[in-house]
Amino acid sequence: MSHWLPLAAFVPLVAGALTPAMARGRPGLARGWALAVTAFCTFATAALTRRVALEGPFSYAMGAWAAPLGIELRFDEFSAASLFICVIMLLVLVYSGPYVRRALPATRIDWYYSLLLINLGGMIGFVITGDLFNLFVFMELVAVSSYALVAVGGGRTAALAAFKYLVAGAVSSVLILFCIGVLHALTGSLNMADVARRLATVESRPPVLLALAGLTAGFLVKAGLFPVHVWLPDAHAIAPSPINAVSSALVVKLGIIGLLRIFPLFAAAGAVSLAPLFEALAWLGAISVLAGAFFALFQEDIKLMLAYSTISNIGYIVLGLGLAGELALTGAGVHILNHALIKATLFLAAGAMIHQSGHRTLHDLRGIGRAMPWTTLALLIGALSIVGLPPTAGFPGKWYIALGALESGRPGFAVVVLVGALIIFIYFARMLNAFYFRAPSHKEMLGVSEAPASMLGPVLLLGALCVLGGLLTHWPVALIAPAVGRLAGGE
Amino acid sequence: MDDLWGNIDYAAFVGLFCIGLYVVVAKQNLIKKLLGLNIMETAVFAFIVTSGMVDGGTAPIIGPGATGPFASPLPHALIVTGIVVAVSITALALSLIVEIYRQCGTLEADELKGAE
Amino acid sequence: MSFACAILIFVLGRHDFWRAALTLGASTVKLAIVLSMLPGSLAGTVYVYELLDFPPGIGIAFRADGLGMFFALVSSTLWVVTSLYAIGYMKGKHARVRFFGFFALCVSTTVGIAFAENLLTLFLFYELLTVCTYPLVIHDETPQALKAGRKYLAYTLSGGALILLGVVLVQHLAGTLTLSTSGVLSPAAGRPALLATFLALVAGFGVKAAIMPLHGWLPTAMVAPTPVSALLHAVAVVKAGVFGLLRVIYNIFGVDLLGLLDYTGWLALFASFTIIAGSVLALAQSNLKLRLAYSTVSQLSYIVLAASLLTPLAAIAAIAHIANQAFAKITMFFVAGAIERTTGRTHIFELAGIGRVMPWTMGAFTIAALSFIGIPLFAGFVTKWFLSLGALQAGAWWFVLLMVISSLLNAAYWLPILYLAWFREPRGLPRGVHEAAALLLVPTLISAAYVLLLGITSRIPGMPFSLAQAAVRFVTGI
Amino acid sequence: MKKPLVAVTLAAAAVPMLIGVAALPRPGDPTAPAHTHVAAHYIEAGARETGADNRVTAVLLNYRAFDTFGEVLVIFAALAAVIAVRSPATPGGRADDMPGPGPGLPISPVVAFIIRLTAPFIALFGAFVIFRGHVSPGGGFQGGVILGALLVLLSLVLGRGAERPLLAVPLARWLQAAAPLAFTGVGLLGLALTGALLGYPAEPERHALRELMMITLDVGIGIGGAMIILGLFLEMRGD
Amino acid sequence: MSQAFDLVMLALLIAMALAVARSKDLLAAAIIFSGYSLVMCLLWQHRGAPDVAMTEAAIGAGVTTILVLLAIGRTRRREK
Repeated sequence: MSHWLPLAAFVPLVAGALTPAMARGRPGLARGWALAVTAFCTFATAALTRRVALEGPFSYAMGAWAAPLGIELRFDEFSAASLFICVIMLLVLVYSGPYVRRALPATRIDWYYSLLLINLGGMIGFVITGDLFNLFVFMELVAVSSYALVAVGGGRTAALAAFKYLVAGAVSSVLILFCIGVLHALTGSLNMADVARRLATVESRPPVLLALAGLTAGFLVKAGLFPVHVWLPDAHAIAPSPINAVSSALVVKLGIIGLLRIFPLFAAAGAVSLAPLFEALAWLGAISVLAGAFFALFQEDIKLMLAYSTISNIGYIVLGLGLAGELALTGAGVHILNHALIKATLFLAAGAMIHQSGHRTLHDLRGIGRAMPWTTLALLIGALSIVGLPPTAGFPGKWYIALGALESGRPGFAVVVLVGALIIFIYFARMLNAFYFRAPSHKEMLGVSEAPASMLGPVLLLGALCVLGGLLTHWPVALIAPAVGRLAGGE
Repeated sequence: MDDLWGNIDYAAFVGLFCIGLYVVVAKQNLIKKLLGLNIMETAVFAFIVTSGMVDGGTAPIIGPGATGPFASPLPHALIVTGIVVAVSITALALSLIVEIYRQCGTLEADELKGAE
Repeated sequence: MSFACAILIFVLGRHDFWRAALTLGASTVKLAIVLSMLPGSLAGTVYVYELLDFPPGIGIAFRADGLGMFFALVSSTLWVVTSLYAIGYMKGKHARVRFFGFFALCVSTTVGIAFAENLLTLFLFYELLTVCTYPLVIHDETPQALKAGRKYLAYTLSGGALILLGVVLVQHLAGTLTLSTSGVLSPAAGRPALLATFLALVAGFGVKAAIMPLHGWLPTAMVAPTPVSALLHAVAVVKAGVFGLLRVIYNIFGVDLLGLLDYTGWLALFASFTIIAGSVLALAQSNLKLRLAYSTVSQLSYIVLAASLLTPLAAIAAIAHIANQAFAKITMFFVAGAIERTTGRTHIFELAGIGRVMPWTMGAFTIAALSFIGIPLFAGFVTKWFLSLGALQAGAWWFVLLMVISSLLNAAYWLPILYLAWFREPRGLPRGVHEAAALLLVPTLISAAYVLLLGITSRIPGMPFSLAQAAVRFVTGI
Repeated sequence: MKKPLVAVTLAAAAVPMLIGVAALPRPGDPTAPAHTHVAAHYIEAGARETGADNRVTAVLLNYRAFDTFGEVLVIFAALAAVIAVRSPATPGGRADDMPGPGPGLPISPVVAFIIRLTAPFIALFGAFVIFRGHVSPGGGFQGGVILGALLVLLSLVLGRGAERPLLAVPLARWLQAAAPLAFTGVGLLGLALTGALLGYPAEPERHALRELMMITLDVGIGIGGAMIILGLFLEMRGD
Repeated sequence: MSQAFDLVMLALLIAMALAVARSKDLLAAAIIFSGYSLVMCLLWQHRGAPDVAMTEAAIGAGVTTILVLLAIGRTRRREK
C-alpha cells in the first residue's frame, strides 16, 4: 500500500495544528514550515497522480479496516486535482510572505499559516476520500478555515463578508449532512462505492430523490452558482489577495468535485434517473455563465470583477456537467483544473497591484501597466486565458463544452458558451485599457515599483502555467479520460 | 400520510429544521440567525441519531453478558463529531459577530447593508 | 520568426537605431524566407510543419500551400515597405516601442493565418491579430481613439465568437478541422446544420472583411496612425478576413458542396451591394482617409464576390485581387500619410495643387487610382477582367454590368482628386513645403512600382499573377 | 428577505423533505438497513476487533478514527480562526471603542463557593469520563469538554488572570495541539505495527498496547479539547 | 410509555424552537436554546445514545450557551 495517500492529507493538518506552537512570533519560521510541508504534499500528490495515470484508481484502507467498516481513501483521476491544489498553495505561500508582513498584525501571522495549512489538508482530504461522512468532515475543515481566512485581513466589511459566507456555507453543510443521514438510513453504509451498490436495490423513490436533490443543492451553494452565489462576491473580493486566489481558484471547486463524487452514487440506483437533474444543471450553468459575466461588466473594483468571473466560470463547469456527454464532461473536468490556474494568476497579479499601489478600482489603477510591466503582463495572460483564447488554458474547457453541447444536439448551449466568452472579453478589455492606455488618474502611479520578487515570481510562474496548461491540454484530457468514461457510461 | 405518521419523529425534525431555516432567512439579527443555524444543526443531528434507534434497544455499550438489541453505534459516533463541528462554527461566528458589532455598531442585517 | 523579433523589440526597443534596424532586418529576413519557399511551392511542394498536438486530434500546425504562400508573400513584402514607412512616419511620436512591437506581432500573426493548416490554427492567429492590432488602433490614446478601439473590439470580437461557433460546428459535423482542397464537409450533415455553419463562419470572417452591414468599425478605426491604417486596410486585418472567407469557401465547404447549396448566391448579392454602396459612401467623404476606407470596403467585396462565383477564373481574380488591392491601397495610404505629415492636410478640398508641390508622391497616388478605376495595363484591370470572365463562365452576366457601374463610380471619386491635385493652383500652402521626406517617399514609390508591375507582368510566368493561378490549382483542385 | 420569498424557501425545503422522510424505513425497525449492514458488524465483532465495550468509542477511535482526527482539527481551526479574526488589542486598554455593556456574568458568592468546592470532583469526573470512555459512555471529547467547562468556571470564580499560569503561552499552544499530536503518535505507531496509518495491532498478546493507544488518543483529545474550550472562552470574553 | 414520552418531547422541542424564533430578547433566546439542547439530550439518552447526549449536554447546552452569552454581553441584548 502506498502511504503517500493518507499522509498527503494527514501531514498538512498536523503541521497546521503545530504551526502556532512551533513558530510563535516568528513569521519567517511559520512560512518556511508551511512551505516545507506544502512541498512535501506537492511531491506526494505528484507521485499519486503519476500512479493513477499509470495504473488507474487505487484505494487505501485507513487503519486497515476494509471498506464499508472503515474509511476508504480513494485516489481516482479527479483526485489529481490535489496536485493542482498543492502547486497553487505552494505559490500562494511564497507570495504570502511580503503580503502578510504588511497586511496583517505580526501576532496573527503564525495563525494565518496554520489556517492555510489546515485549509490545504482539508482540500486534499476532500478530494481523496471515498467516504461520505469523511467528505463532510473535510468539507467543514475547509469551510471553517476559509471563513476565518476571509476575515483575517480585518477591515470594515471583512467580518460581515465572512459571516455571510459562513451562514451560506453552514446552511448548505447542514443540508448535505442531512442528506448523508438519509443515505445512511437507506443503505446503512457511508462508503461511497458501497452506498452506490446498495442504492441499486432501494425501491422507495422519494428519499433517494431527496438525497440527490439536497446534495446537489448543497454543493451548488458551495460552488457559488448563480442563484445561490450571493455570498461569493464579497467573500472573494474583501479577503486578502492570496486568500482570494485560494478560495476562488480552489475552494469553490470543491463544490464541483463534491458533485462529481455524488453522481456515481445514484448512477446505478434504479429508483431515480439523473437525466432531469442534468437538464436542470445545464440550464443553471448556462444562466450562471451569462449572469456572472454580465454582473462582472458593471464592477469597478477589480477584485469584485474577478469574483463575478468566477461565478461565470463555475457556470461553465456546471454546464459541462449538465450536458453529461463525454466531451462536455471532459471540458468540465479540464476547466476545473485550468480555471484554478487562471484564477490564481489573476487574483495574485491583481493583489500585487493593489499591494504596491494601494488602489483597487479600475479608475484608480490607470496607467499601472507602465509602472508594473511584468505583473500586468501576467494579468494580461490570465485575462486572455479566461476569455478562452487558444492556446491558453482557458480554451480547452470551453472548446470541449461547446462540442459537447453540439454532440448532445443542443447548439443553444454552445452559443451560450461563446457569448459568455465574448462578454468576458469585453470586461477584460476594459481592464487592459485602464492599465495600459489611459492616462493615470493618480500622478504617483508611475512611481509605483514592481512587486518584490517573492510576489512577482509566483505571479509570472502562474502566467506561464496558464499558457502551458493550454499547450499541454492533452495531458489532463488523457488523465481524466477514464474517469469521464466511467461517469458518462454510468448513466 | 400513514407513512408520515409512522415516521412522526422524522417529520418533527423536519419541522425543527424548517423553524431553524426560517430564523436564518427571515430574522435580521445576526445572533438570532446563528441560533437558527444551531436549531437546524440539532434537528439534523436528532434525525441521524433517531435513524440509529432500534425498538426496545439499549445503548451500544456491550460488556460481557449484555443482551440486545442495541442501537446502532455508527450514527452516534457521527453525531459526536457533528456536535463538535457545530460548536466550532458557532464559536467562529460569534467572534465574527463581535467584530462586526465593534466596527458597525449594529447586528441587524438590514442596517448593516446600509452601513457597508 | 517575426514573433521573436517582436519580443526583441520590446526588450531592446529603447534605442531608436536598434529598433529600426531590427524591424527592417527582420522584415527582410522574413521576406527572404518566404521567397525561398516560393520555387518549391510553385513546383507543387507543400511544406507542412506540426507545431504541437494541442487538444488531442487538433494540432496547431502550419502548411504552406499556394494560397497561403501567396498571402504570406504579399504581407511580408508589404511589411518591409510599411516598416520603412513607419520608421519615417513615427519619428518623434510617443510609445514607439509598443508601436513597433505590436506592429511586428501583427505581421507574424498574419503569416500565421496564411500558413494555418487547420481552421483552429487559423482562428487562433485571427484572434491574436485582433488583440495585437488593438493597441495600434488606440495608439493616440485620445478619447476618440479609445472609442474607435472599443468599436473595433466589439465588432471583431463578436465576429471571432461567431467564427469559434463555426469552428466548433465544423469539428462537430466533420470530425476534423484540417483544410482540404475538396472541403471537409459533406452534404450528409443536413441543410440546417450546414446553413448555420456557413452563416457563422461567413458572418464571422465577414466582419473583418467589412462586408456591409458589418463594416461599421472600419471607417471609425481611421483615427489610428497612417501606417496602422495601411496595415489594417491593405495588409493584415481586412485581408485576413477575406482570406478566411476564401478558406471557408474553398477548403471547408468546397466548391462542389457550395454549388449544391446555393448559399453563395446570397453572399454574392451582399458583396455586390457592398461594392456599390461602399463606392457611393466613398463619394460622400471629404476626408481623404475616410474616402480610402470606404473604397476599401467596396474593393474587398470584389474579392468576396469573385470567390462566391465558384468558377476557376473568378477564383484567379479573387486571389490576384488580394495582391492588387493591397499594393494599390497601401500606396494611397502612404500618400495620405505623407501629405498629412508634410502639410498637415487631411481633407480633399485642401489638396488643390498639391501635385505641383509633391509630384512624386502624387504620381504614386495617380498610379494607384488608375489601377482602381481599372485602366488596362494597371493591376486593377486584371482583376476586373478575370472577374468578368468568371462571371460569364458562371452565367451571371449582370455582374459584368455591376463591374462597369463600379468602375464608373471609382472613376467618379478618384478623378476629382487627381484633377484637384494636378490642375489647380496651390492655395494657402505654406512656403517651403516640398516633397515628403525620403523615408516616406521611397516606400510609397516602391509600392506604386509594384502596382505597375503587377499589371504589366500579369502574363509573365513566375510573377505574382501566375502565382495566383498556381494558388487556385492548389486550393480548388480545379 | 421579503416575506413571500421566505415562504417559498421554506416550502421548497419542507415539502420535499417531508415526502422524502415519510418513505424512509421506520425509526426503530430492527430490519432497516441502518441496523443490518455495518452497524451489525460493529455490535457483533466490535469487542473482538477493538477491545472497546462502548461501540461508539470503538467507531470513533478505531473504525473511523480518521473522522475523529478531522474533528479535532475542526475545533482547533475554530480556535485559530477566532484568534485570527479578532481585531488587534488597542493600545492602552482593551477594546475601548466597544459600545454597550462590559463583559461579565456576575456570579454570586454562594455559587462561587460551590464551584470552588466542587472543582476537584468535577475534575475527577472529567478524568473518569476520559479514561473510561471505552467501557462506559464518554470519551476524550466529553471528558475534555467537562474539564474545559471546569477551567472556564474557575476562571470566572478566581477572576481575570487566574488562568495565566495554565496558559503561559508556548506550552499552551502545544497543549492546544495535543489531540493532533496524539493522533500523530498513535497513527505512526499503528503504521509501524500494522502497515496502515491509524491501524491497531490485533494480535491477542498486544491487546494491552491497543488499549494504551486508544487511551492515549482519549487523553490527547481530552487535554486538547479542554485547552481549546478555555481558549475560545477567553477569546470570546475579550482578553 | 415510549410513544407518549417521545411525542411530548417532540412537542416540547418544537415549542422551544418557536420560542427561540419569537423571542425579542436575545438573552432569553439563548437560555431557551440551552433548554432546548437539554431536552434534546434527554431524548437522545432515551433513544440509547448516552454518548451523544453527554456531548450535547456539555457542548450544545453548555459551551455554546456560554459563548453566546459572552457575545451578547459584548454586543447588545435586544433584537430590533
